[in-house]
Amino acid sequence: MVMVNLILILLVGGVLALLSERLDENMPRKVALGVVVVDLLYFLNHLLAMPELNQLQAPLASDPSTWLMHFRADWIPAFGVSIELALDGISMLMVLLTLVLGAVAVSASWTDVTVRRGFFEANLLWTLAGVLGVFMALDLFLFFLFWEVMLIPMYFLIAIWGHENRGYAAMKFFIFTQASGLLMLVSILTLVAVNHSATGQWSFSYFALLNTPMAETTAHWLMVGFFIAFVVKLPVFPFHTWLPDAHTQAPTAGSVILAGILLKTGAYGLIRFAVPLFPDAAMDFSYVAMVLGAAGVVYGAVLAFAQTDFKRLIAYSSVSHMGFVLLGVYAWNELALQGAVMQMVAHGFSTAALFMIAGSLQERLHTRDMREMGGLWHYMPRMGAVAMFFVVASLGLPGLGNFVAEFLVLLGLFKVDPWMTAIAALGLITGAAYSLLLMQRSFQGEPNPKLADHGLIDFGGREMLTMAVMMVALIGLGIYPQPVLDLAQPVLQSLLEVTP
Amino acid sequence: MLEITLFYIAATIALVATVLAMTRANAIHALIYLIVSLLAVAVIFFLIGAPFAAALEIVIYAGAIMVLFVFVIMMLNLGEKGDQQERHWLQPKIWIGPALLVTLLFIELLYVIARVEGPVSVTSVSAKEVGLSLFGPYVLAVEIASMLLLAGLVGSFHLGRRYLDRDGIEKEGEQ
Amino acid sequence: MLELIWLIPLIPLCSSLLLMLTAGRLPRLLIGYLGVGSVGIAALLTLAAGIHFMANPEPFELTLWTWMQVGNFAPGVAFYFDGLTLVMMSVITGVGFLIHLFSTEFMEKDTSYARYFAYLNMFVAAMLILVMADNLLLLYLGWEGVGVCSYLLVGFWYQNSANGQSARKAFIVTRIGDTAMALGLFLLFTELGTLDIQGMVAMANETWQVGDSIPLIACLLLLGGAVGKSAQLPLHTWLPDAMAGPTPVSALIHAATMVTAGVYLIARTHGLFLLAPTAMMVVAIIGIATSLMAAFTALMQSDIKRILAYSTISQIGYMFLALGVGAWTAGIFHLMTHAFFKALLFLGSGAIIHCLHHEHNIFKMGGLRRKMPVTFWSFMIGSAALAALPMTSGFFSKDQILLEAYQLPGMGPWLWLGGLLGALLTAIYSFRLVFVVFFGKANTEPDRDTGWRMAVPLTVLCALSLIGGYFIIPVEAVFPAASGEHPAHWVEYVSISVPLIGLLLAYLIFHSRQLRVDGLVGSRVGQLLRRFWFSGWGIDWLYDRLFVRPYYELSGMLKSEPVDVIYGLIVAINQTLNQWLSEAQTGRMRWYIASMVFGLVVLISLALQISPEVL
Amino acid sequence: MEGLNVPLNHILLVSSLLFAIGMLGLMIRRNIIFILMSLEVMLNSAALAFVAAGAHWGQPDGQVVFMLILTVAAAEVAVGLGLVLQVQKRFKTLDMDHANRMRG
Repeated sequence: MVMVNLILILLVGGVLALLSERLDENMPRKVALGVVVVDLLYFLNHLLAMPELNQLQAPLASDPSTWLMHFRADWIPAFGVSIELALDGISMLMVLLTLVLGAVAVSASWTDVTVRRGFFEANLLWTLAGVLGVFMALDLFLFFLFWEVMLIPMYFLIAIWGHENRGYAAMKFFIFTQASGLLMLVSILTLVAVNHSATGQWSFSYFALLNTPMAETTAHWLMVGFFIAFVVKLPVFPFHTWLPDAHTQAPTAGSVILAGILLKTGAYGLIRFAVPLFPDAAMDFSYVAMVLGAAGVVYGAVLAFAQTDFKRLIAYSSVSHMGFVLLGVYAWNELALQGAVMQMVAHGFSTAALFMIAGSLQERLHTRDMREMGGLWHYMPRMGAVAMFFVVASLGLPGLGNFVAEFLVLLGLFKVDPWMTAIAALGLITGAAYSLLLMQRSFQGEPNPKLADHGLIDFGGREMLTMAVMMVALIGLGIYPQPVLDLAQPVLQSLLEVTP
Repeated sequence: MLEITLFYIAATIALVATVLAMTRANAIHALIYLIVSLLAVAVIFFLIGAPFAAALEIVIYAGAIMVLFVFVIMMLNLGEKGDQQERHWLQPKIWIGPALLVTLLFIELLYVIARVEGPVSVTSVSAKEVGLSLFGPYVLAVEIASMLLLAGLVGSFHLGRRYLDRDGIEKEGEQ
Repeated sequence: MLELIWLIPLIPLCSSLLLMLTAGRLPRLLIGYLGVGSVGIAALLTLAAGIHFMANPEPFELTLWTWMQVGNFAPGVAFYFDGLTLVMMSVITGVGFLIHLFSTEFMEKDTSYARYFAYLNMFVAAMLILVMADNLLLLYLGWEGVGVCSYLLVGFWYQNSANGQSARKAFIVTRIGDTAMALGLFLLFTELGTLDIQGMVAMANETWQVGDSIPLIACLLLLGGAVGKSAQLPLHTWLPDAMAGPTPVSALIHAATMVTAGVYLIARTHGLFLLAPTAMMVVAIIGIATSLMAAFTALMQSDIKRILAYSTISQIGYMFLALGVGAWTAGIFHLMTHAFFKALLFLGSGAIIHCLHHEHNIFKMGGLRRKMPVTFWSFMIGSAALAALPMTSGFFSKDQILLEAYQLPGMGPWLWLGGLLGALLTAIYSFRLVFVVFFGKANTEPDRDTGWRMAVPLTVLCALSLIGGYFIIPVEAVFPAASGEHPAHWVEYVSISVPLIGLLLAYLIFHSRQLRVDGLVGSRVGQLLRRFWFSGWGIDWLYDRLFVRPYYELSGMLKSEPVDVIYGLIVAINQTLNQWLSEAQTGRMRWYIASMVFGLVVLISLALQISPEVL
Repeated sequence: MEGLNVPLNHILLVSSLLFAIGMLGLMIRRNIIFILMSLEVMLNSAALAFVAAGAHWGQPDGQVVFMLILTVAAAEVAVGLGLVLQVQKRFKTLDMDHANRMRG
């Protein structure tokens, strides 16, 4: 029931935020922040009360009670649809990440939203609710429902509060995700039908659908359906083209949520569904997936280098970083998978922070074009230092979370395919190239005298606090990642046993 | 034998009258031809043993419905200008395409009809029988028809009233 | 006592964090005390640890915590302390302290005083972690950490885009090497199952035979990292540009410590390199080739810092040569002495630049001998040591390298000859610098002489450069013992005399002008060679054409997102279809009816075709 | 009264000819009044076919459907003529080609 409450708090909170605009137009953001923080505290409170957290056991696919939490209630019994939510180490990490970044996102949009604030915060909270649902749902029907729930408010966020080209970006985002979601729906329905013909029972439950016996070709096609849905979200070359547009045009909070959390649902889906449901097919497919991952790493980095738009550069860097996640998942050994999980968390923080900086710059300069920036460090040293921190984090400086992630992925991948590792490692070099270029073009170089007219204000207390949270998180992950690794380890262990 | 001859005469009249109705420029002329055509069809109904249908055809179709048309045409007050406009629209080149399509459809219908054999029944079907089956197996259809008529009533009232309120009456008032 | 060595990197790190968090709000004096004092305490602690270690020279390991544990991959945040570590730590903290002290005067007018010391302290911390690391992953952390600090410090004066350009070049070029090194780490872990240096080397010796291909590949990958960091061929191009940073930074990072990290890495993993003689040979050849290339280039430069930068590249080439021929101790010894005299030279040049309003061109200087006596003597002693004149510290270390190179069977004498040529050139270019800058007629007036905060470090470093050769570094337990044989005496005499000849030549050409080389230089071949050497053998130009421009072009070409073209095509097809279909929506009822009739015709025809019996 | 021996397919032939003429009228006329008339012709032809078929089998169903068609025609004409008035008011013409707001 805790899990249902987590989602309900956000859904109801969204309605409250919407209504609170009538009281006072500054009210919605306070309500939204309060709701997210309450949700986070509520979750933490339950986690701390859980005795199992000290000695995690591997969550077995055959026995839901071995999971940290499990909830099940009938919904449409005739078709075997139920409200089934469950939590294991990885989903717990993702839920925590979602709630923390949710609070960050509300803070990020504290001042830059001026119209229809109530509806804005409501959409933000509903997206978060959808994401939480995706991370916890273990009924495939419910999972698909949440998959759509997180999409539609996000569409509104981009389409209503986005920047100059928002209509195009929002529509592109919507069509890509929707079309790929359709493929997943077809796969889910077929899988359920196959399971029905094998067992004679209708069930959408993850636990029932694991180990569904099916023909090899069927498994391949169904796996591809899931795979495409998830890699479009991830996104992976060549399905990534929605991302630069959506990220660039979205309002700051939208970008933070998109890059920080929504992309991770794709990775989570791969780990949770695409591979375990079709282990043999996925393993046959792994080489293709790894080639796509490595291509994405390099391609994203090269394109990021060419960009002049601050946000677009970060967006392409996300493509590059998510390539590592795909490599990690399909290398499918403990090192690489731990790396992938780590990358999901660390990238969530580093990119969210960079998008926040981009948003702050846009708010102050009314442009994202780096050709019109330069020397901003001179005017805003605090922001410059913070930007420098996250830039070196994103280029994988050891001692910060992203390094641990990328190193583990590549180390695990090396066992599987050294040459692929060498290609993916090019991403480290090209990553340095675009990251430093970002820094050079915006914060370094000759101060542009025109900029001084904008009355540039450096980061204040609220912004520094938000940034500090993420900086501490990244340093923590970089120096002592063990808690995260320990949380994910039992899950990965039981997942690894699924495959031959 | 007389009846068969009568049938063919009625059929010929119906067809010719319909063709004329379709090609007139003046709406009232066309309407008169249409009434002729309907009366001819009523004759056919009578001849093939459906006297009740024939009666309804004359009373409702040729009577009530056509009178509606007359009223509306009167209300619109088309006049000579409308006739010229119609003649202008009825140029032969417009006919070619539709005629081809209709011919095709007609040939196909012929192909289907050609396989139907046998004469129509010698016994006529009385109004009583029709009434029995209307309020027997078809009672639901009757209900639906009544709903349809109600909808038509409301709809035509709604559409017509506004016309009279804002346009018709005011204009007449001004005049 | 040794349990506390973790404090040594922690103190500068804390000082750095403190300086960053206060963001320059502290008074300048306090900033200075913090920046210099933290490194000073680290130096004292190192000294204490050294004394302790000398009394009981046993390698010491200290694990603070397990960094991450995934399966059998469990690198710790762990330190390893032995003679080699001690030498490196002494150089870093000792020379580092002097340079910090020097900086307080050099940077006193700079607005970003606190930022400077924050970066510099961070660098010291990272470098200490690098040399103290027990496993290659932690070493990699220090390795990248110093890289970032170097980036930050080279681009310290960020308002000039050229500095940013140099900083990025430095970082990216070294990153290429680092990536190779990371691949080496992956290979070693995959094959041996551990990254702990000692355990790994022991395991490697059990697993592999001398001459196996896997250790060769692993060594070459590690060498990639070393070459990048130590600015050796082919990844040396970043170092001359890195001189854009403040001069004390050049002294600390780009002369004394960071650039020798590659040497340290190879020395640290020498157990691995011994398994791959081919890799050792590659190291030696890279060393000698770099050494000569850089020496020729240094001969042509006119920017005082670029001369010293190429000289650094050249001297590190000697260290690589030493490592390649198995003269481990000599290599590390040269590392140490080089740190002394090169820091001295850089600080000296810093003093000149400081007092001459940021003038870099040596031909605009001259006659500074009387006006800046401390600097003059520093330069004299530093150049003497650099040129390896007898009895200076450079003499002992370089002589050792050349002798051991001579003894290498096969290639040995050739390497020795190359080394000799390099030594000759070194003597010429270093005294060219001295004669041009300090003798002759004065072209500019210094507005002041050095203050005590500059003079003290210079004096101390002078002393170290002179007597450093008599130090005995405690590394005999770390490296396998040298053969102990001595080559024929004439070899030694030649080695001693070559730098003297170089000094004489420099005197004749650049001071007394008795030896006229104008004709030689003025000839067409001479001009060509001059330009070729001046540009650093055109390597920058080559890389620009081979890598940089194609990369820019590639990314420029891809910028418009070619993948989107495919999706654009799908969209275009849909839009065209949409247009066609909406053409059909004419809004004319007759058209709609006609199309309905058409559809009816088609449907009936189909029905007749498919199942005539139904109709 | 005695029925007669008209072949069924002759009646159907008449019916389909009427239908074809009605449809032709539908396609060539622009005036909405004529369009409605054409529709009446078509409905009537269909009714004829139903009645003929009912007579063929001697069943009342044909006439029942005829009555249903009648109601449809009545409702359609009522609403249709109401629309005619509206079209006349809004577009000042009865030409349906002018009422093309549904153009795609």
